[in-house]
Amino acid sequence: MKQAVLDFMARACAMEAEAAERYAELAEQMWAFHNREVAKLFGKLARIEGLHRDQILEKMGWTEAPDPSAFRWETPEGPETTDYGELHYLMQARHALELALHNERRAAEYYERLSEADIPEDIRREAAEMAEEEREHVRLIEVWLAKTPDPDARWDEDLDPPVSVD
Amino acid sequence: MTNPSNSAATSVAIALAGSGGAGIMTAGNMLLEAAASAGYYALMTRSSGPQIRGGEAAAMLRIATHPVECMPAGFDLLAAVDWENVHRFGAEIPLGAGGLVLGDEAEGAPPAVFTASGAAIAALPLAAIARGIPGGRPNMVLLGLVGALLGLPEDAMHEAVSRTLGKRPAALEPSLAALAAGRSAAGSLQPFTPLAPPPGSAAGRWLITGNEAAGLGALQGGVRFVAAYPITPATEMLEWLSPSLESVGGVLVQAEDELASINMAIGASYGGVPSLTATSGPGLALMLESLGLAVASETPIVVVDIMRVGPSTGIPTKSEQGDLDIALHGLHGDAPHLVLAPNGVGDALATTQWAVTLAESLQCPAIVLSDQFLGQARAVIDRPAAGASPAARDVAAAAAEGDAPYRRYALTDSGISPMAIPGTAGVTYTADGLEHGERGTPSSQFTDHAAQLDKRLRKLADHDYGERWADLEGEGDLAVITFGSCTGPLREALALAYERGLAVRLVSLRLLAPAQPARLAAALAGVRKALVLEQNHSGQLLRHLKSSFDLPVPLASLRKPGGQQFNAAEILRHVVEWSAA
Amino acid sequence: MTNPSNSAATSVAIALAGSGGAGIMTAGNMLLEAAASAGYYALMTRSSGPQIRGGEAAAMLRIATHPVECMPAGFDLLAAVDWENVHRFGAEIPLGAGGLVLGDEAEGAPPAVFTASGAAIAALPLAAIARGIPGGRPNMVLLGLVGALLGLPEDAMHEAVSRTLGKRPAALEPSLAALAAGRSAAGSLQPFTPLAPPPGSAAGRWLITGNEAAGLGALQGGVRFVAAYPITPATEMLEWLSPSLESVGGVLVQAEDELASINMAIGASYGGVPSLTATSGPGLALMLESLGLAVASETPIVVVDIMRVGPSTGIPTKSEQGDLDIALHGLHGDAPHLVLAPNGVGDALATTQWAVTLAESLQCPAIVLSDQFLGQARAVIDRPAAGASPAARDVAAAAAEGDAPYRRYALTDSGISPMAIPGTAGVTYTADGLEHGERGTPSSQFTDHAAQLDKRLRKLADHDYGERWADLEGEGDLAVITFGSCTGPLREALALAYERGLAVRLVSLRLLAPAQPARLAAALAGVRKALVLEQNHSGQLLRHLKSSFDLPVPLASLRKPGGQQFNAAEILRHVVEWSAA
Amino acid sequence: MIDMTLTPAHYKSDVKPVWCPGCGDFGVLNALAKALAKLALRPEDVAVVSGIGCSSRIPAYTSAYGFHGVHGRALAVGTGLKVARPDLTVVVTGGDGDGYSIGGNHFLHACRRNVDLTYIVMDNRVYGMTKGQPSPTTEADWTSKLMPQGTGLGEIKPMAIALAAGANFIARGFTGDPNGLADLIVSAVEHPGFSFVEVLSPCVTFRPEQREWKKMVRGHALAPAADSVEAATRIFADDGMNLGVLYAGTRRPFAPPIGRAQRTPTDLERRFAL
Amino acid sequence: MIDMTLTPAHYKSDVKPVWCPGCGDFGVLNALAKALAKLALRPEDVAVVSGIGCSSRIPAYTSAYGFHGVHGRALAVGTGLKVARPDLTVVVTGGDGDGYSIGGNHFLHACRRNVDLTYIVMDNRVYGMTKGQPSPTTEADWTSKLMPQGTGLGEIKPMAIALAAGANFIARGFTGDPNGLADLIVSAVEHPGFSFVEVLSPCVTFRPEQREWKKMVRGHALAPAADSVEAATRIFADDGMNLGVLYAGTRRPFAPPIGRAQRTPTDLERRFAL
Ligand SMILES: Cc1ncc(C[n+]2csc(CCOP(=O)(O)OP(=O)(O)O)c2C)c(N)n1
Ligand SMILES: Cc1ncc(C[n+]2csc(CCOP(=O)(O)OP(=O)(O)O)c2C)c(N)n1
Ligand code: SF4
Ligand code: SF4
Ligand SMILES: [Mg+2]
Ligand SMILES: [Mg+2]
Repeated sequence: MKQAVLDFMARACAMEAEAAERYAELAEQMWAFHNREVAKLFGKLARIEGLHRDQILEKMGWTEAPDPSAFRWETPEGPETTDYGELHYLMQARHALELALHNERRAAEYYERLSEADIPEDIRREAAEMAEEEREHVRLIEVWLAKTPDPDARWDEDLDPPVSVD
Repeated sequence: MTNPSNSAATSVAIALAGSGGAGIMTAGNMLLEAAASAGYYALMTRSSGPQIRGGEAAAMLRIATHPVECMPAGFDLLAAVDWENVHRFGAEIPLGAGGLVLGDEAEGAPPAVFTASGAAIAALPLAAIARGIPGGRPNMVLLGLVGALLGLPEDAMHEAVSRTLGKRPAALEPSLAALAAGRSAAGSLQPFTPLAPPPGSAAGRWLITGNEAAGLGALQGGVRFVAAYPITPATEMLEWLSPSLESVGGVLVQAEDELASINMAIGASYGGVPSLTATSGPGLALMLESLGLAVASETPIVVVDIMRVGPSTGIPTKSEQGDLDIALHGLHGDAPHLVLAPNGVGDALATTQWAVTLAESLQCPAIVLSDQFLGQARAVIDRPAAGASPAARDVAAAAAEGDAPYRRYALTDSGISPMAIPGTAGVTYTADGLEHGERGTPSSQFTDHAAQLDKRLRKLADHDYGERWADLEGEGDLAVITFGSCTGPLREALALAYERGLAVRLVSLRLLAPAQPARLAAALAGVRKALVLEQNHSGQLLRHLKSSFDLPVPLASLRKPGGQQFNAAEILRHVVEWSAA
Repeated sequence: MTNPSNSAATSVAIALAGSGGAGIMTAGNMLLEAAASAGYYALMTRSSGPQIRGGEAAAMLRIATHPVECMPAGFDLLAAVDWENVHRFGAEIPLGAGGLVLGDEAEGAPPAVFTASGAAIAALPLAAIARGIPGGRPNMVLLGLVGALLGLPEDAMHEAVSRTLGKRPAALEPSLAALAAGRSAAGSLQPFTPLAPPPGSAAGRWLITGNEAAGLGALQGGVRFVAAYPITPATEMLEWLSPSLESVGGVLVQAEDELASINMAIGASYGGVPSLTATSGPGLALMLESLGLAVASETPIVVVDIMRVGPSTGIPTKSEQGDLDIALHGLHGDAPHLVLAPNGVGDALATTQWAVTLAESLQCPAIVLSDQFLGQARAVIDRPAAGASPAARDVAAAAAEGDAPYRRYALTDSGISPMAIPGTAGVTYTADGLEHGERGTPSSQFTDHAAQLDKRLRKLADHDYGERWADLEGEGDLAVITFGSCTGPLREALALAYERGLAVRLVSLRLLAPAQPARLAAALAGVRKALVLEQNHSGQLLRHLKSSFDLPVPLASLRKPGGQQFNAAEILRHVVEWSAA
Repeated sequence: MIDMTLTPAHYKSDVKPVWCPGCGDFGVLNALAKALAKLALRPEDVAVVSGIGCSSRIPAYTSAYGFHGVHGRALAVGTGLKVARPDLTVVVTGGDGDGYSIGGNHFLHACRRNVDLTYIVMDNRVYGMTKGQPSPTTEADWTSKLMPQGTGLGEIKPMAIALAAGANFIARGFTGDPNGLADLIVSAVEHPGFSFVEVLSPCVTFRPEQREWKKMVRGHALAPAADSVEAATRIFADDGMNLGVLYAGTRRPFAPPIGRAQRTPTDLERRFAL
Repeated sequence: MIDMTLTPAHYKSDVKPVWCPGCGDFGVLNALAKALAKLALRPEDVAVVSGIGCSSRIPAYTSAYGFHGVHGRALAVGTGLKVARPDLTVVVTGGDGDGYSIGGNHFLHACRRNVDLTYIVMDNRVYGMTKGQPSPTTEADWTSKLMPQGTGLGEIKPMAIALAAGANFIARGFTGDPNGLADLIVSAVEHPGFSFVEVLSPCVTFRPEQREWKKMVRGHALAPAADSVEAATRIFADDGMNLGVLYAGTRRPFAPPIGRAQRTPTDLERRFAL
């Protein structure tokens, strides 16, 4: 395989790994805050992204994903990575899914743009394939979303005062 | 239920619990207010997990037909919306044998730590009920349920919820509906011993925290300047004081640190305005050098220390009586000053007010030792008695040319020398932390030093502190000596002992320094032996009594570290053992 | 002269005085060095007016055939170049009845405060003699005179002057000429009781101040990092340490304030380097919060407090034992730590060294209470005994993967848990001032708090401190208990009492905390009553003994504030009275 | 010695953060781990020191050595540690309250002293841990329980103060860009002397409006000036949202020699022997 | 009320200064007395507050009210006094050690808080009172017993820090020119908000070389900038010898209302009544 393609696949793998890692981290945060529903959902998303990462690993015959922090993106982090700042301890499934949808769309767009870019054909092919997979994720999440009720109007209302742990 | 018969209880202890954001604290407050307006006495404390927000939370309430100042040894009811990490409160919410643990069906079995005592278990579909009401929340269902179990009047519950949510109609209606749904669901439960009828109406009573009471006492005492730096658990006192001071013509300055707060307060007091700062152990530690300055320069100042678990950062959210040592002896050199301690939520008012009065009239710093329990507990109490009269500083009059030069630190008989307030003509002087002669001019003469030390000691030692120095209750040839928040459970324990035929005197020291050995000896006349009760590890009160009181009776010690309040049963057990020893 | 016969004195006390710039301190130091090299023991203290520079000055010396640790009740000789403001030293330089006051003819009569005692008066034309020597100074004439009166060998005097001025030949020659002129002028005076022959040669003796001794002790103990902020009277210790540390591979950082110094020292110690800071009362007050951190995080650290008169700024240049309270009890929460006090200039070495060793092995802070007298007194002493062995911190070894996780705060039997030093693999941890579990993770559980409090107390309580905890001297059924710089005059007083047939034991506590009640009780076995001797106003040691020792004997108190050291005669008088009471 | 490659995950501990989900400090932890991995430092050769505050909880969340001291004194602890142990990499961390309010004096003097350490301040313009009081960087009109009318005081400009006090490296990062922040931290650690990294780190609980910061920051808006006058002109006119390195100076770090003994303490006794 | 004209002599007390003859602080006392006379303030309406140091002895030498507090805390005392008693004229005084070393944090925050008081620092680049240790303004190579090799640290620039921290009026005077200094003090007192006057005040005892300052200072070299960016450019390039007003800003002073009661404490009880 050409170095350029190798590089591309490494980048894709890192992107998936970073997304998976972040979801896992967010799931932990939600567990710590007893938000079971969202915690489970983030856990599930972590597994999905992990699978995607593993697929690439398998395809490439690699054993370990490259360190995501070795790569740079136009966005602050990988296009599929959830921003820490988007979280809320009272967030509901719908919020989490919307975040996931946003991520998958960004990922799909990223690959789509590559698949249309003026770059070596083999990379474009790989990118198109990835884009399709991300679109698949988008559809999947859209299905989930359709089944998920809207958060109630007062979802982020916590009448309890914050505590001081000093 | 302290009433073991099945009729009605004179005191019930309830804990509401659940994970963060479930509105447990709010429900607890509503329950407290409902009980209050229904005519009961009550007390509420809170606990929560290490998370800033959204961690597990518990509201612990005791509702009774008589004033209550502590939680009992066992809770009668633990009601939770979920069990997420609620087991962490195991030590704080011991269930009585006849207790009931109530949860949501869908949440599974309650943690073993609560049911091991043999408490009954009940479950209802709280969340499901709530889901049945658009915008309904499980905490409100639970609240309705608990209100019904306790037999609190429906309108009192209704009113409490309405008062809290009144400004948010979107939240109010579903909440009331959930409340009602909870109330009707109660029917399906085993009968629970309800509260005995309330002891009269709420009129004349107050609902207040110790931190608020201390703040109000400060204002009543004349404080019009506060400088402080936020610290748990003193922050609420400051947050209450800030707008309150403004409304009475005073001001609160948020300082950059505690070194600044104490010195700002000293500056304001030097300017003639009674001043205060509030903090907790770590902050008090930073103020000591300047407290010495207040002693030497004879500047009145009050420091309220809401004690928390130490040493160092310790456990900021838990109570301990571990700052007695530092409050008494933390200043370098010989620096006599005042140390006082409120012994109840309501007493925080009168004691803080008294501290201001004493500091002002004796021109020296006063440290008020409250603690996290007293400060953050919210209680229904009888209207507190009026405190001491407001600050009366002995002020120097303007002097004209030809008058003898003003002697700021004159060696008066009482030790108190009239203090000139800036703006007054003819009596300008420089206040000094350097040792000085009578005019304030620095002196390194042994004689001046000895004279000023004598003066500063004399003014405190010779003052007549009247009857407020301690609360003395009961009779008998045994006594328990304590201070601060140990007083509440001790009072209850000794009442129980008395019922059992064991008469023990209660001595709760409000004025800890200067020590009043003669008064205490008199209070202990006829006493065979005394037990010293306090909440710290090293027996700080015991040491104080030994070092500065020369009491004629043998002293035993009952103490434990902070993090877990004493309860009456625990004290009773020890007192009974000790009395027999 | 303690020797009342007219033959020769075994101890002579001399004060040199004069206005600023007259070179009194220099002359005093030369006299001290001459006495030292002539084979005498000696002690010198200093006093001066409030001016930063050029104020009146006095050098007070005692030269003897035996080690001396205090000034006597009366001086034998006051020699002054002028009388400008010298009367201010009246209280500090009491003249013995057989004393001599020597001045310059041209300066008129000496102040009444010195002659009221009936001392003899003599005058010589000091300034005029000096004027006769180009570049000559009255202080050198005076020095020559005094040396001659005392019978100090000419070459010893010559050598002392040469050593000081050696590098400035322009000053040396006239000084030696003036010295010689003074010496010959002595002939015209009434004979003065000279010193008895010296007790052997100077070899093996040291000339040192308490501050230098403490600094050397710190280095011997292993200290290689010091951070400090200048403050009288600790500055000289730091000034000695700065270059000395560098030469032994350590470093001294001048911090921005005391909050920084203590925390820098804590940081360095956390890094594995034994660390120290030195200060005085006001600085110690600022360090308390962080001392609590050292207790909770179990970081070894030594703080040397050179006590001065308090409270507040007090009298920076005078000695007092007023910081015992703050050293023992100034930390918030229950915070067990070490407090030690040297009881002599030389002992400052061993005690500081021991403090380092203890702090390191017990992983906690140690406060060393020296004072201005001990710190700034310059004495000829026998070579100090070797101190404790150097620091031995129990250090955690590197761990490999698979090992059990490192528990920094493991609940060991001894209470001491091996400490990982940064750089060691596999045992990283976070030191914390928050209450924590064994691994150091913050915990607000009562059980963790109680366990860690027990551990931190246990490691101090169970340690075997050996024989150093106190100096025990003498026999009899009476005892005087003291600490620090009161020990010197007490020792002398009790020797005199013994001569008079009154046997009294001396107990000088070196380890003040943790209290050693069993040891002290044993030391007092057979004692009928004890007197507590200390230099402060409120009886801080007395209170400590009462609160923490439960002694089986009645305690009386002998104390006075700082600013004026006790002398042996004064103590003797009180001891005699008390023994009879 | 250690052969395996250290990834960011190696620098995180198993202690669960108490931070609120959404808190900016997660991103700082992430960036710090990334930076340490890039620097290929062994965890045991790094010490993370802090004071008290939400942000100051960070040491225990790393796998490095940590010191969680008292409020406001982190820089002093870090200074002592680095001077005594120059072989360690010392990173001091904390909040705007810890660093600029109670710790202000140590901040001034750490800038001046120029010890070779890195100071990361998670600025959320509020005291998070004590439940929302204004800090020295809080806007004058931000209201809270303690200051119901707002402080009425101008915010301080920490970077300007750092410059005036002599800091050798001054940068601003944003927690929403952990990669960019990691790069800044790498540069800060690598730059000799005292390096100051101000991090905009939202407090979603008490300052939820700070979620908007991600739209307001300007990446790479600051370019390093080596001249303090130039840097001053720039920073005095700055609105607080420009990211990047403001200043990279060349002052010699304060690193007194330690461990180089020419004498033993016993040698020193000779000075006192007669 | 008082009719007679107040001359500078009225502002001096009968306490004899302990200062060394030649000490720069005499000139500051002189200038302060002159300034108060020009301002025609009654001595009893003025309070002079200080910390500890030679320079901090000044309050007792004036006939005004004085407060000689502890080391480093003068600005906090002065702040409390002025906020509580806005009718008084508060002048805070002290040395470079007191103000910039131990008192550095209060300096920062006093600048920021902008209470209407005047802060006069007698900068002699040394700790005079404790016998000659380096202060934060001491030159890196100045040797002393405590720092035999010098500090090796760059001096801080107090005026730059004051500017960065938000001081509203910043000036530099020289004690050798008491009249010029008196004028600066008059302007400082008259300018609303926090006014900072740095005074070059030689310590003839520990820094005799500072006697040369009189040849080095440049009178009227600074002209007031109202723009902080401009002032910053100027001060970052300053060598410390230019006299005059650097900056005169227009920030509103911090003066919370006091003494205007709308309620009594008893009214507040109602909040708790059931
Ligand atoms: C001496 C002392 N004073 C006050 C406190 C209380 N306190 C703890 S954290 C804190 C402020 C934290 O603010 P910041 O540093 O901005 O951290 P954040 O929580 O916002 O991350 C305060 C005032 C304390 N622990 N110690
Ligand atoms: C808490 C504390 N630390 C240290 C000291 C000792 N001390 C007194 S004055 C001073 C420095 C004075 O320097 P500066 O403020 O420049 O005044 P100057 O004497 O030079 O006028 C120090 C360190 C003290 N009094 N209190
Ligand atoms: S309170 Fe604010 S700063 Fe603290 S953890 Fe929560 S979001 Fe972060
Ligand atoms: S030591 Fe210096 S600052 Fe102090 S009075 Fe003397 S000349 Fe002035
Ligand atoms: Mg903050
Ligand atoms: Mg100075």
